[in-house]
Amino acid sequence: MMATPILQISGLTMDFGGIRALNRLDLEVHAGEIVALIGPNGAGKTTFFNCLTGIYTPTAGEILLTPPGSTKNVSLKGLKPNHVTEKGLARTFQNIRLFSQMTVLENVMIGRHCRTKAFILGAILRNAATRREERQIVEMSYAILDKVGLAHLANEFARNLPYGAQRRLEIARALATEPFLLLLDEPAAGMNPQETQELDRLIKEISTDGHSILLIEHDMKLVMSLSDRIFVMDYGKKIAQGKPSEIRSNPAVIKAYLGEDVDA
Amino acid sequence: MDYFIELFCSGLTRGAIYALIALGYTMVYGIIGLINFAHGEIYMIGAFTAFIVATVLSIYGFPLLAIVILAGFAAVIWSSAYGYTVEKIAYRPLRHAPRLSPLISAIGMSIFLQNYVLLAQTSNFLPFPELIPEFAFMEPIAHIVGSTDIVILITTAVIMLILTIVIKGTKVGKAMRATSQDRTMAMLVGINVNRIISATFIIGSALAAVGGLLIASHIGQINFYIGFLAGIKAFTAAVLGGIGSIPGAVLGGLVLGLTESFATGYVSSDYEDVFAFSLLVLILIFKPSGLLGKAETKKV
Amino acid sequence: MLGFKEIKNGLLVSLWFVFLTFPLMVVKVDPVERIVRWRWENSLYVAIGTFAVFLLVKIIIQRRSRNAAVDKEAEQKKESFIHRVLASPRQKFTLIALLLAVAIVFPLFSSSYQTNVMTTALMYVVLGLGLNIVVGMAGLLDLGYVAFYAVGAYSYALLNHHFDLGFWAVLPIGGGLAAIFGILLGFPVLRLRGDYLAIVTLGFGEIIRLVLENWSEFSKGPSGISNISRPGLFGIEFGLDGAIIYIYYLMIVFMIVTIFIVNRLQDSRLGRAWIALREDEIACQAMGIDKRKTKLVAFSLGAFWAGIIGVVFAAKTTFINPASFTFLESAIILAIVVLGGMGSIVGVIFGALILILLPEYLRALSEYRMLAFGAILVAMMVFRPQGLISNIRRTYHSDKKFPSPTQQ
Amino acid sequence: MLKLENIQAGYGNILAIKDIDLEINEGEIITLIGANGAGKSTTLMTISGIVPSRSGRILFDDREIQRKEPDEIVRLGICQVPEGRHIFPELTVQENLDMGAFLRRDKKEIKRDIDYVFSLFPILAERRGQDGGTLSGGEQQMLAMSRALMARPRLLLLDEPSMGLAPLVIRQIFEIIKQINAENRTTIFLVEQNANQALHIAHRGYVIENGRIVFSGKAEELLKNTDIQKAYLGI
Amino acid sequence: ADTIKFGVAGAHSGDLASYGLPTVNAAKLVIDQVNAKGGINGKKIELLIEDDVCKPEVATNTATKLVSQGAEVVLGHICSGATKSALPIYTNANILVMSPSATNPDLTYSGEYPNFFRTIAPDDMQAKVDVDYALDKLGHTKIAVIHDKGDYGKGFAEFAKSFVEKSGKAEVVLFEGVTPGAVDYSAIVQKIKKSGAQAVIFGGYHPEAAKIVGMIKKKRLKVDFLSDDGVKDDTFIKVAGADAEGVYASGPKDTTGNPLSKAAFAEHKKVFNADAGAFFENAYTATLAMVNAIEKAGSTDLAALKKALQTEKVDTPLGNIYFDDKGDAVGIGFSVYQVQNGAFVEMK
Ligand SMILES: Nc1ncnc2c1ncn2[C@@H]1O[C@H](COP(=O)(O)OP(=O)(O)OP(=O)(O)O)[C@@H](O)[C@H]1O
Ligand SMILES: Nc1ncnc2c1ncn2[C@@H]1O[C@H](COP(=O)(O)OP(=O)(O)OP(=O)(O)O)[C@@H](O)[C@H]1O
Ligand SMILES: CC(C)C[C@H](N)C(=O)O
Ligand SMILES: [Mg+2]
Ligand SMILES: [Mg+2]
Repeated sequence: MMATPILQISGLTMDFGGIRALNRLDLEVHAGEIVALIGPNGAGKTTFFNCLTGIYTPTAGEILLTPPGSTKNVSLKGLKPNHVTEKGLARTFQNIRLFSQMTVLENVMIGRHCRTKAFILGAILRNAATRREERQIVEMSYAILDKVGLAHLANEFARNLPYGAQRRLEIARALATEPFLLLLDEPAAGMNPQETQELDRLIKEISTDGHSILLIEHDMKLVMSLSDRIFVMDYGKKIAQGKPSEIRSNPAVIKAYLGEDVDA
Repeated sequence: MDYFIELFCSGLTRGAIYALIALGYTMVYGIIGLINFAHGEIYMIGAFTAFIVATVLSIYGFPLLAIVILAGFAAVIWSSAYGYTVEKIAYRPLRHAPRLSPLISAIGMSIFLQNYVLLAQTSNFLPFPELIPEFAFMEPIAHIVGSTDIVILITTAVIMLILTIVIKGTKVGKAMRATSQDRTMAMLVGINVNRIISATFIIGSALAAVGGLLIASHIGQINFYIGFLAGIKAFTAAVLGGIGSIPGAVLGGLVLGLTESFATGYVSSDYEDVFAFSLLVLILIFKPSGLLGKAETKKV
Repeated sequence: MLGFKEIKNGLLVSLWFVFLTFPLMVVKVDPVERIVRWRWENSLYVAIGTFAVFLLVKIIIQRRSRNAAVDKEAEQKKESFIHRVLASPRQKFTLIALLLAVAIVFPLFSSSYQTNVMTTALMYVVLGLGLNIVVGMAGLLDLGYVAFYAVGAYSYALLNHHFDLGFWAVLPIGGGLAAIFGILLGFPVLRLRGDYLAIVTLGFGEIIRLVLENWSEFSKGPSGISNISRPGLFGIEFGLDGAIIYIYYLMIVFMIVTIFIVNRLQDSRLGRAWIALREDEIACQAMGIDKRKTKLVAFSLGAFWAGIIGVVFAAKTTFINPASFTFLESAIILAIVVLGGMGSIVGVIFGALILILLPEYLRALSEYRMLAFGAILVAMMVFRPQGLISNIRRTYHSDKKFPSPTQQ
Repeated sequence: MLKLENIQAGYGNILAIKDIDLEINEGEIITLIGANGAGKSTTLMTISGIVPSRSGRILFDDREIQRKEPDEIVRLGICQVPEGRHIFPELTVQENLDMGAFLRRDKKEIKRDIDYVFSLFPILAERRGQDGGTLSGGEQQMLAMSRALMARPRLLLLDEPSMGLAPLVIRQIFEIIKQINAENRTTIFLVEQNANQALHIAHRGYVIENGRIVFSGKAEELLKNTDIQKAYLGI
Repeated sequence: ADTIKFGVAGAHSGDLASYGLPTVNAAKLVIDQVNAKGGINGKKIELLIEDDVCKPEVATNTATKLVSQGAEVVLGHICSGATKSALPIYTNANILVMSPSATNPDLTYSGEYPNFFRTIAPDDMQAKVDVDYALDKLGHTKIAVIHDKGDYGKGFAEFAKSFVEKSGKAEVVLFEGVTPGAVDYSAIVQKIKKSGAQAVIFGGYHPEAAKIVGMIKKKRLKVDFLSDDGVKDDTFIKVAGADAEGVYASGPKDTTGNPLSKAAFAEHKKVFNADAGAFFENAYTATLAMVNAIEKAGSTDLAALKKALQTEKVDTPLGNIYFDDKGDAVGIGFSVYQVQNGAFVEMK
């Protein structure tokens, strides 16, 4: 399969003062794939996400996004975060950033913001179109919550949710923006093994729904079970890439990241 | 050129005055993130205490040096006591409240203290005794800089240096910064957060008292309302310099003072405040966290 | 109930206050006649007063914690009485109808002073609701809100003075101009966060006031504009008493319209975006919300209401000068929002009524009026830090039912 | 050394822990496991005095500490690595470590300890002058752990110390826990999602469910218990 | 009613309280005396004291409150702005209003406020006195006009400027406002120096005046300083101390020789154990004038009161006065004073 990748990164570099957090990184993601990004702490994985989503402007390099089924690509470099999201990229955060004073449902409804239109007049007049739109937002949000297993908590405040549920809510909120590429930053952190298994199932489901996924994770069991391909980073550089089985036995990866005798 | 130097010196004095009050503002803001609108009133109370003590002593015939020292001492003691008490009554119960609640409490405190002094003393202006004599050796340049100006400038510089060293270098200073950044964690490393906050208020209020004494003796008069405008200006200076930063407060004060002075001198004093605030807006647009404030670290 | 320990503490506290108030309360000097008066009796008053207040506060706190411990349930019910009423549509409408009836007959039974004061309170309700959009919902701390109020007031005053335009003609102009000023202010300050925004808005408020004060050719400077026409109705002019009542009803209508609109805004896509923006800007942008646009809309909508009420203000007092638009005014409006409970419409209404009516009814205390006002402001924040009435968010329901998954 | 008797605590109207009884002896490694939201972090915060206990007693060396201020509790030798790391974002790595040693006065020893933690986590030495807030998630976790070590606690409360760390480092962390327990006789109270590994280094364990201790025993027993295997070990 | 209700309105709190509170004291003193003597025509007088903070919007509430409470005459308001917003309410209720301090010319000149009287001279009159003195008596040709940006100070300064310009004898080299309450006035003083002015005419109040003259001394500047009756106040001399020496200020014709004035101040000292403060004499005078008018008119009917005020002369601390048909007091002559040896001395 040599279809054009939906995401194509070349030479991406990010400097913070003296620190080079990303060093000429190349990477691509194809439609329908689950790709994992692993590497030691401080390797630059989160920084990479931040560059993709417009939170940082990379020092150098190019980020090209090609919506599936299209041949025209757009550059994400220098776009504001909200425009990146509009283009079809959504993310979760390593340190959970939910709207804690809002309900679970409202969190997801916020995700619908960039795909809906009603504005001041719509809000005040509450005309038929607006009402229809609101209806759709609610229904769709409920459907997404149902998928991640939080529909019964829809009217809870987000801050009152257990940690694992908050992680899933982050995913739900990102899904609501209808991304074709979903970026997950350590979704299993702080989850117990049981919850991690549920997460495994959830991510597979999302993938079969047609979303491509780029995943940062330190839980090797999850990474090995989910990913089609794995990229390994260290000190801002790519040190390896390949199928899970290849990575598992790659000596460089073992040395820098996994350590001997992986129990995954 | 002479005119320029004259305006420059005027601006410096004015700026140093703002800086003196801004230091306390910025410290309190730095530690609990509160725009302490009552800080101007603490300054006013310091000035009043100094006024009362100095006048009483001079009536009883004390020598000038003794008056200055005792009045300064009393001003510092009582201002600190007020600062401490205000924090305890009006802000401490609001530690876990929404962010803006202490702000309103501070505004209430400010109104209360103004009227308290109005009722306990008088609404009239009172003459503040001249505590800093005109030094004879200054006479040749007295038409440009006076003795009080010099004393104010030196005091501000010294206080800034000491404070910077304290905050950057000492344990207490580090504890202050730690408390301001993460109160829970500060407790977890063994910092008595309440004590550190009280200490901050006490230091800030003591500075306000020193400011009150010097400024009042520079202007020569006080009443219960002098804290309001001084407070607003000091707040502006603190923000201009980067709120929470000690050298920033001084720099902010000076920039503000100089701007007003030059605006008066070369344009019109009608619009000096307009210039001051426009400069503030302009600087914040290009440096959103003030001149010496740390840029926000945006790590997600 | 109050043990020995409390008494001892009370004594210590009053001792501390005696010390604290010593120079200001006891000593009074006349610097010219060079006389010192020692008013020792004041120390006694302070001691007794502090002791009494201390015990009172202790009793209140004890009561509270005991109630909380004994029957938390009951406490909770009482707490949320208003919430419950609002939650049930029938009770809600009964209550609203009742309040409306009271509001309508109010001027018939009270003096024009009472009506006048109530009108002022209503104006502040609307101002509070407007600022609530900016501060309460969008989380942008605005200390210069009064600037927009001034824009509205001067629009009417000047247009009325120079071109003899009527109240109703200027009403939308005033609101619109204020909204434009809101956008003008919004543009440069969007990058600022939190309290940096606060000082810039404060500065902006001052700039507007200073320009009005100094640019005499334009605004008539500090001596202000007098003889502004009172509002008419289809060409009917009212006498003074008639006008007072007319403006009162006008404000009732304005308030209802505002509540209606603000309520709808809050429960809309835009309202959700504001609240999300308040919670976490970065996450918000990552969800595809345009930060600039959303903030600008909040600013200009908030300003719009201030402008509208500014027009009413000019028409009501018939005289305006820059002295009415000081920082303290912004502070009071902000206090209304915070005291009421950030983001809560019902809260803002209560906040405005309390903070505006309070100083009027405190007139009985004559010179102690503002002292008491300051103290009450502090006390209310201390005892209800989260505001009088917390916001209740609308809950949404789906047509489909989603049962909770069975616990394993 | 530490004993909790009928401890209740919570936030506002929520009672997050209801009736916790547990006991930690000097020199032990104890682990507390439980599902998300079971009340583990709340338990630790209650011990540290951040969340006030509503009833019950906490005894440390047979003295009641449940009414003490958090800083006094730290002074007694109880330190915590809290959930979510809580790095001082605008203090540098070095200053964060200094804060860990806030109550200590032995300058020389402090210096030695700093060298020691840098040897444990070399990346921190590289980042020494960087602001804590800009560290990567894992680096922050290492810093949080190091900071607590700087206090030389007698009882160390660890709340999910392995969260967000690379596999290699996780193993290292568990080694360190074992090591400081063995060498300095530091008592450890460990909360972990990674229950399997936690139980492997612990002497005893407690299981918490909905704010109540539902099971306790030797670590090996817990590892063998099928209910626990199913619920918490993912086996 | 069995009492006559006498309203007193003005700033009793806030930053302008010091201009409003002395009026309350003056009213209390006069009314107590009247009541001690058995009241007016057998009726005691009751004071209704209301604060307006000098804010127009509060003043309307104050006014409606006074009207609702049945006030029959009102002493106040203190600030011109507040007065202007309150007057329509009193006009509507046919209530006599007399201000001790509102100096804006429009209040009497415009003819829009038929029920308004005052015991203070309007801004333009004072400005004229000051300007004439500076140009004719002192012979200055370069004048700096400074004001405090307030309605009183700026109004006065604008008149002063126009009088100087109209005279053709001198030029205005500087016209500027200073920010009241500012911590330091050295920049404006340097600017005065640069302008080469020989005299400063200042419109505003004594606190700012004291600061400016202090700074002028500090900067070793030699100019004459002339000001208005906001400065012709003993507090000015107290606050400015030695710096006050030589300052000119216009004010009502010499009152120090007036026994009524002496008595009023003595009475104040006795009752309140403090100095009187700004506009005390004006307020005392206004109260006396109103009481006298009520007595002469035999009622509080507006028309009757107006007539009494305009025809019946009354002895007051400010002299033997009556009112013209616009509402300004006649008989309060204006002259210029200079501070000499710590007291205002009338310049003949
Ligand atoms: N704003 C910043 N300023 C300075 N340095 C930064 C900044 N952001 C990140 N860094 C540095 O860049 C490096 C990469 O950080 P990043 O967060 O991308 O790591 P990561 O791969 O996500 O690690 P982890 O798995 O621990 O989350 C780190 O060493 C970090 O200290
Ligand atoms: N600050 C807070 N305010 C309100 N409720 C809280 C707060 N912190 C925790 N809770 C609630 O208290 C309960 C116990 O939470 P706690 O954090 O102790 O659980 P935990 O066992 O540590 O879970 P996790 O594995 O997710 O860390 C949960 O229901 C949680 O929602
Ligand atoms: C007290 C002062 C502010 C009054 C001033 N004379 C005026 O006309 O407004
Ligand atoms: Mg990361
Ligand atoms: Mg936890």
